[in-house]
Amino acid sequence: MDLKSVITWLIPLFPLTGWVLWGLLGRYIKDLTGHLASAFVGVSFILSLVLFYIVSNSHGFTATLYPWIYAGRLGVNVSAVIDRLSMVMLVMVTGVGGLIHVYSIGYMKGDKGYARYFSFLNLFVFSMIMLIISNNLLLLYVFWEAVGFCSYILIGHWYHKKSASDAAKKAFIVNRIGDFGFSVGIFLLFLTTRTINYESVFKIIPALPSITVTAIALLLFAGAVGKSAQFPLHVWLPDAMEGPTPVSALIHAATMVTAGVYMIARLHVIFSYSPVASMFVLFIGTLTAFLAAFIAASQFDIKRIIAYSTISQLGYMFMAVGIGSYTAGIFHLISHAVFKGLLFLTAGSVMHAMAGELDLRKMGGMYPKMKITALTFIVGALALSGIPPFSGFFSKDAILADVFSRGFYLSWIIGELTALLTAFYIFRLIFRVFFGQSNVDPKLHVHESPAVMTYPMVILSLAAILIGFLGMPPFDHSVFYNFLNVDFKNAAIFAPFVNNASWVILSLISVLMGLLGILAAYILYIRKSVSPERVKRAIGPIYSLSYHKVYFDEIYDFLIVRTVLGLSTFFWRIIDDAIIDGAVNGIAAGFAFFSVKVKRIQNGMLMSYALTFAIGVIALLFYYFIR
Amino acid sequence: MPLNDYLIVAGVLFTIGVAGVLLRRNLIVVYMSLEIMFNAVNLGFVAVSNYLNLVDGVIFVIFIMVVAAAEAAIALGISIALFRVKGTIDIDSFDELKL
Amino acid sequence: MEILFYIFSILIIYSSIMVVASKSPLTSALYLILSFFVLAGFYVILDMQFIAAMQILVYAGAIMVLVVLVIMLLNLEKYKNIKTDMHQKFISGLIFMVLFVEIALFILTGAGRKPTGIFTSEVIKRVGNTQVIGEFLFTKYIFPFEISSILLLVAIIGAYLFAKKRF
Amino acid sequence: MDFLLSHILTVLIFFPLVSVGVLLFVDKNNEGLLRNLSTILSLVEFLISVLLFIYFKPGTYQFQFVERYSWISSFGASYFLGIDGVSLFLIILATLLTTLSLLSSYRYIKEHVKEFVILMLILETFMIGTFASLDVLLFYLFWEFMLIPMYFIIGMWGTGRRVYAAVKFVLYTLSGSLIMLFGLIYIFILHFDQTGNFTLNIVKLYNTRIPLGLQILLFIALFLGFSIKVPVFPFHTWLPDAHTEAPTAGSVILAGVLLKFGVYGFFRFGIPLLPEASIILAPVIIVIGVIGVLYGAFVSIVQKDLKRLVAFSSVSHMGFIMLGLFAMSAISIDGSILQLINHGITTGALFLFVGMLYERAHSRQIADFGGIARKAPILASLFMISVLASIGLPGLNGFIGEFLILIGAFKNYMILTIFATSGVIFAAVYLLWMFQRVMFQEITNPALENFEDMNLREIITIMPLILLMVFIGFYPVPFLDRIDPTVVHFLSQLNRHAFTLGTAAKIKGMSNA
Repeated sequence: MDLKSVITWLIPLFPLTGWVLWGLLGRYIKDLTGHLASAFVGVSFILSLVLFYIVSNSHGFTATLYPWIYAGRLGVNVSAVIDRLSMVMLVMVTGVGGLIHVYSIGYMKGDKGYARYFSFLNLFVFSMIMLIISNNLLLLYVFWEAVGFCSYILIGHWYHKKSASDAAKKAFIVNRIGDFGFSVGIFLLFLTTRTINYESVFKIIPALPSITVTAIALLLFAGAVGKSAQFPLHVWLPDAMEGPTPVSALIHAATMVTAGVYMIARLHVIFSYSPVASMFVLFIGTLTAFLAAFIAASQFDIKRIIAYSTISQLGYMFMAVGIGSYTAGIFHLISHAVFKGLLFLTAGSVMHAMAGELDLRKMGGMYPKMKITALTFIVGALALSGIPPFSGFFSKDAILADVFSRGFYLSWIIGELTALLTAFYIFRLIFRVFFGQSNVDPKLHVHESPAVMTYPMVILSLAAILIGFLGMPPFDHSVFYNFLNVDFKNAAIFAPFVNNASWVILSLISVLMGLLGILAAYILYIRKSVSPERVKRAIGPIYSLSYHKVYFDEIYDFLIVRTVLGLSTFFWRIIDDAIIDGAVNGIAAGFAFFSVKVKRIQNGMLMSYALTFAIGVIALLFYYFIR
Repeated sequence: MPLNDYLIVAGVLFTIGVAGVLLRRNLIVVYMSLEIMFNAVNLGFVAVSNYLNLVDGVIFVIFIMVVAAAEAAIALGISIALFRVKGTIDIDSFDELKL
Repeated sequence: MEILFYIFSILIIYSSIMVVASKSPLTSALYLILSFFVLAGFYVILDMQFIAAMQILVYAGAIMVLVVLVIMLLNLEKYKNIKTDMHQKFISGLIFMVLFVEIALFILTGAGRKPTGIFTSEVIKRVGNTQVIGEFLFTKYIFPFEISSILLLVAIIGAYLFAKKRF
Repeated sequence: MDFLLSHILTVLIFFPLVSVGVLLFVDKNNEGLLRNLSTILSLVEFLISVLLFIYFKPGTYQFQFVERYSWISSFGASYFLGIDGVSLFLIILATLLTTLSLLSSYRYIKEHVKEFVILMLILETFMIGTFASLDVLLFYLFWEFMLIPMYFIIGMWGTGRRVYAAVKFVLYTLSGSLIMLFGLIYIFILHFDQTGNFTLNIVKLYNTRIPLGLQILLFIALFLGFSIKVPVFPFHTWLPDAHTEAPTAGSVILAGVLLKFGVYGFFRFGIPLLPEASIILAPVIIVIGVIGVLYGAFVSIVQKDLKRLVAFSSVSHMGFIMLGLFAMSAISIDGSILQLINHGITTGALFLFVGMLYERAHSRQIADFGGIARKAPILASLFMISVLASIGLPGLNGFIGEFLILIGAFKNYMILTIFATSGVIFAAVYLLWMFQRVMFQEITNPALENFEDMNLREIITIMPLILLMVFIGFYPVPFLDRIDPTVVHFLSQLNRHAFTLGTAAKIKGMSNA
């Protein structure tokens, strides 16, 4: 192995070692665990930067570690693909991951499962790194599920709460439904291409009939729908907020949920050769973006609002990869990771101050007591709302401009509407939490969080301000585009990025939408010139639709959970117990009945046995003669 | 003497033994009838062995004697035990095998 | 020789019938002893003196002593009147006849095999009865021989267990 | 050493019996010595079986460590032993699980310890004998002998309706086996008619030519014998009862090793003896297997008893294995065989955990548990790993097997494979729900307040299985290396025999997948 490969494998090795170490030694090293775990991820981050430097000055490469599965015609290695795409993701994951580790030191202080928490956080970082660098679909799938497992464990960190363990289970199972499609997609891919290595697959895909490619792409997309919480499998993500807030920041905002987008970008060849599948991705993305923003606008739980916002932003990313604008999708992924991570961390800081309280209605006027939190929160919110010069503006605008310039006007309109809603709900949150009159329980001592928590927030907010300039419009001339787009050169069945001179106008419209949303929130919650109650009454059914999350949980409960349980009970009680076992026991009972009749022969009289015996001998001899 | 004569005698003895087993209800007599059947078989073995100029049949007789001795010990032991339990040796009173 | 054979035949059949027919178990036992002696006589006229001796030692000596002892021990004389009912007599008689006819037919129709072995009466007389049997017993039949010793051991233990007061 | 290596299978088969001889001399009241000695002796046995792995030559399908002595020459029975890549791992699995179940019984078995350890060791002899025999008679004898110790283990040390369960187990399997015996004898006689000499050598019997109609009848006979043991869907109802009432060690051996004999029987006897019938009936069996996958999963969801749940999950998993075997592609059969091993490891571990829970709480009802994770973190974490392996989480052993089965079966049975794949979702549903109700949430049952965590003995018992789960998950190559040549040869034989049917082309297509 050369130096590059060694560095490549060292990156995941550190968090993996961490997992084992903290899992075994956590109870002895106690509070040190957090620092050491953060340091391990930090080392990975530095190594990623080194590798990033190496790769950006030369070509990507593949690093094979060992042969994994060899059976029949199937041969799979554990090997890594290192190119610009994976490096960008790697730096983001280790960087944001490291910051969130540091933040967790403060946030999780005194928790009973402190060591377990960091152990699995490290395992998550490891799995995410492996997911990114894996060079075949099977390895991707392995870590695809592994991150889901870490998410399961971490959502259920406070497992003694029923809601938390329910949420964990729900997350895992809903993801499994998506992964079911994903695995069938892999089967179909293997069946048609006889390989699951990215490079070999990409060579064969153009020659395949479009219907097959479409089927493969749609099945793989099912996995992305599950993992990235897109409609109709989005129901797990809001519940996943039962986990500790840094987990929500890292897993359910910045990294794991974006794995779906990354997967499509990574497999862009497959998707780009299937216009139908890509359209479907665009459709789901658009629908989800709007739906989630719509639901977010009426929720009261601050973490859930941000969770719905994540779903909505993921929708934007899928719009981007759906139209073949992979670079823009990844760019939004990165900037979203930064500002959404930031939002969660600040929300966590609020929670920390409020002793775990999440309800908007019990907050208010907290700005003076926690200025750093409030300011960083506002930075994140502005980025989310797409107000320049914050990163969200550049990335979201790149997507919307591209959607428009490629002619998907309906998607563009919905996207802009979503942008309006986005700005509204996030500023509704800000106004109700930090400003206005205080509804805080007077017994609570609201205070600013410790430095170990605020520093990551500040760093992330700086990043949220600065990172956008990498994608300075026009996007197709930006640093980021030029850097990354080379990796997508094989994707070209869609028109390349259209350099439309109208990008200025489009940007203005987007900014306007953002400002309108902020304004609406301002009118409703600060100026109070229009009472929210009146609006609520005015739009009656629509409001209750939004408030009840479009009744997804109820519908699923009725359609799926009850059906499965009913069917199961039927199988068990009727088919198993009554029919099959009934038949078995019936045969046994038949024998018993018969034997009761026959047992009269068995009268215990020795003489009658001897008699029978003698008759038998006679019969045998008789047979001998007549034979 | 021709072989068949010996065999006929053995056959007669054997059937007498069978009749004894079937007819008598006294456990000891039944046992003795069994011994008659053994003896009948032994006679047949020795006669055939003699006729065929072999020794193997005789060896069998020795083994049968061993078995008979073992059987005698066990059978009489069982008789005593049964008598102790039931106070009789009427075979028809032993119907514990009935289900 | 033939005279001896017929005398022995009549004696053994008579004594066997008496074993079955006597009312008293003790009488039966005495007739059984007689039949054992007669059988020993048969063995002698078949040139098997060794077996004859064994017959008298094991059967007439050991086993019958045991039987008589048990009869005395249990005081079985008072159980003379365990009667057989007519029904049973009839069936037994029937079976007796049929079985006898069948056995007789079996013997008479049996395919005659020619003598094959080398141990004619002369050879046995020359070598010696005991030596011939001993050679067979300790060479060809050594394994069953050993097993039979285990059988006897088991029988001893078993008889002891059965006759013990408590199990 | 050379002697050991050339007679290693005989040594493996009879070493437990020799151990029994040693144990007979131990006073039955000296329970500590009995337990320790039996565990150590079975550990020695396991170490000998590891030699098997070390000296096994990978990359060849030939039978290895062959021993052959004439036994009953009048009808061609011989003492004929040998292993290939498939039986190798099953033997090691048997020795490992025997050791572990003896180790796990220190607390569970309180009465008749001597009888228990002796029966376990006798059972081990029979299990290894069945896997190692290449002679039909020898195989059948060992196969039936296995029932005897298992009957007593369930019947004597079980719980609840243990006698019912034991009798049901024996009668169910015995009735199937007798029909199977009939089939095997029929083939034996057909072979005699064709070649004029009696042989029970399985490799020679493979060459028997049987007309198709008769083959199908014989296949049904063999199918009944093997599928009851597997168990395949409509014949599975002995399994939940036997598993539930058996003591922990019994459940572990039952699930870990005894269920494997059905599939092994198909692999060694059913399919190679009756290739054409197998090919024709494969779709039917696959349908049954897939029904088993979904049915077992569904029924597991609503189980209230932990052991019953694991038992029904076995039905589901064995359905996967049947699917893989009868899909008849190299990948899927590789997966099936690997999954056999995995299922032994995983389900064995699950039963061990249920046993530990039962020893502490004296209940197996899920509703009686809850919140144990806080009291017993080690138990919870290791139990979780086993549960995840059973779910088929990538990175653990179950995934590799299931994935290979499904990807291999996908080509020829696309729709059915998709159905089977959905079983993976349900596995997550029932196992995670169970895990949540047992381990998570608050403690509601006051009896659990003094719940102890695992002690060192229990950790030692469970660790080999956990390590194997992770090892196979990340590095299955040592296993696949040894299984694959056997499977490829198996398929090529199937191909050769299938010419008469005109299905050769079909088979060829299959083996490419």
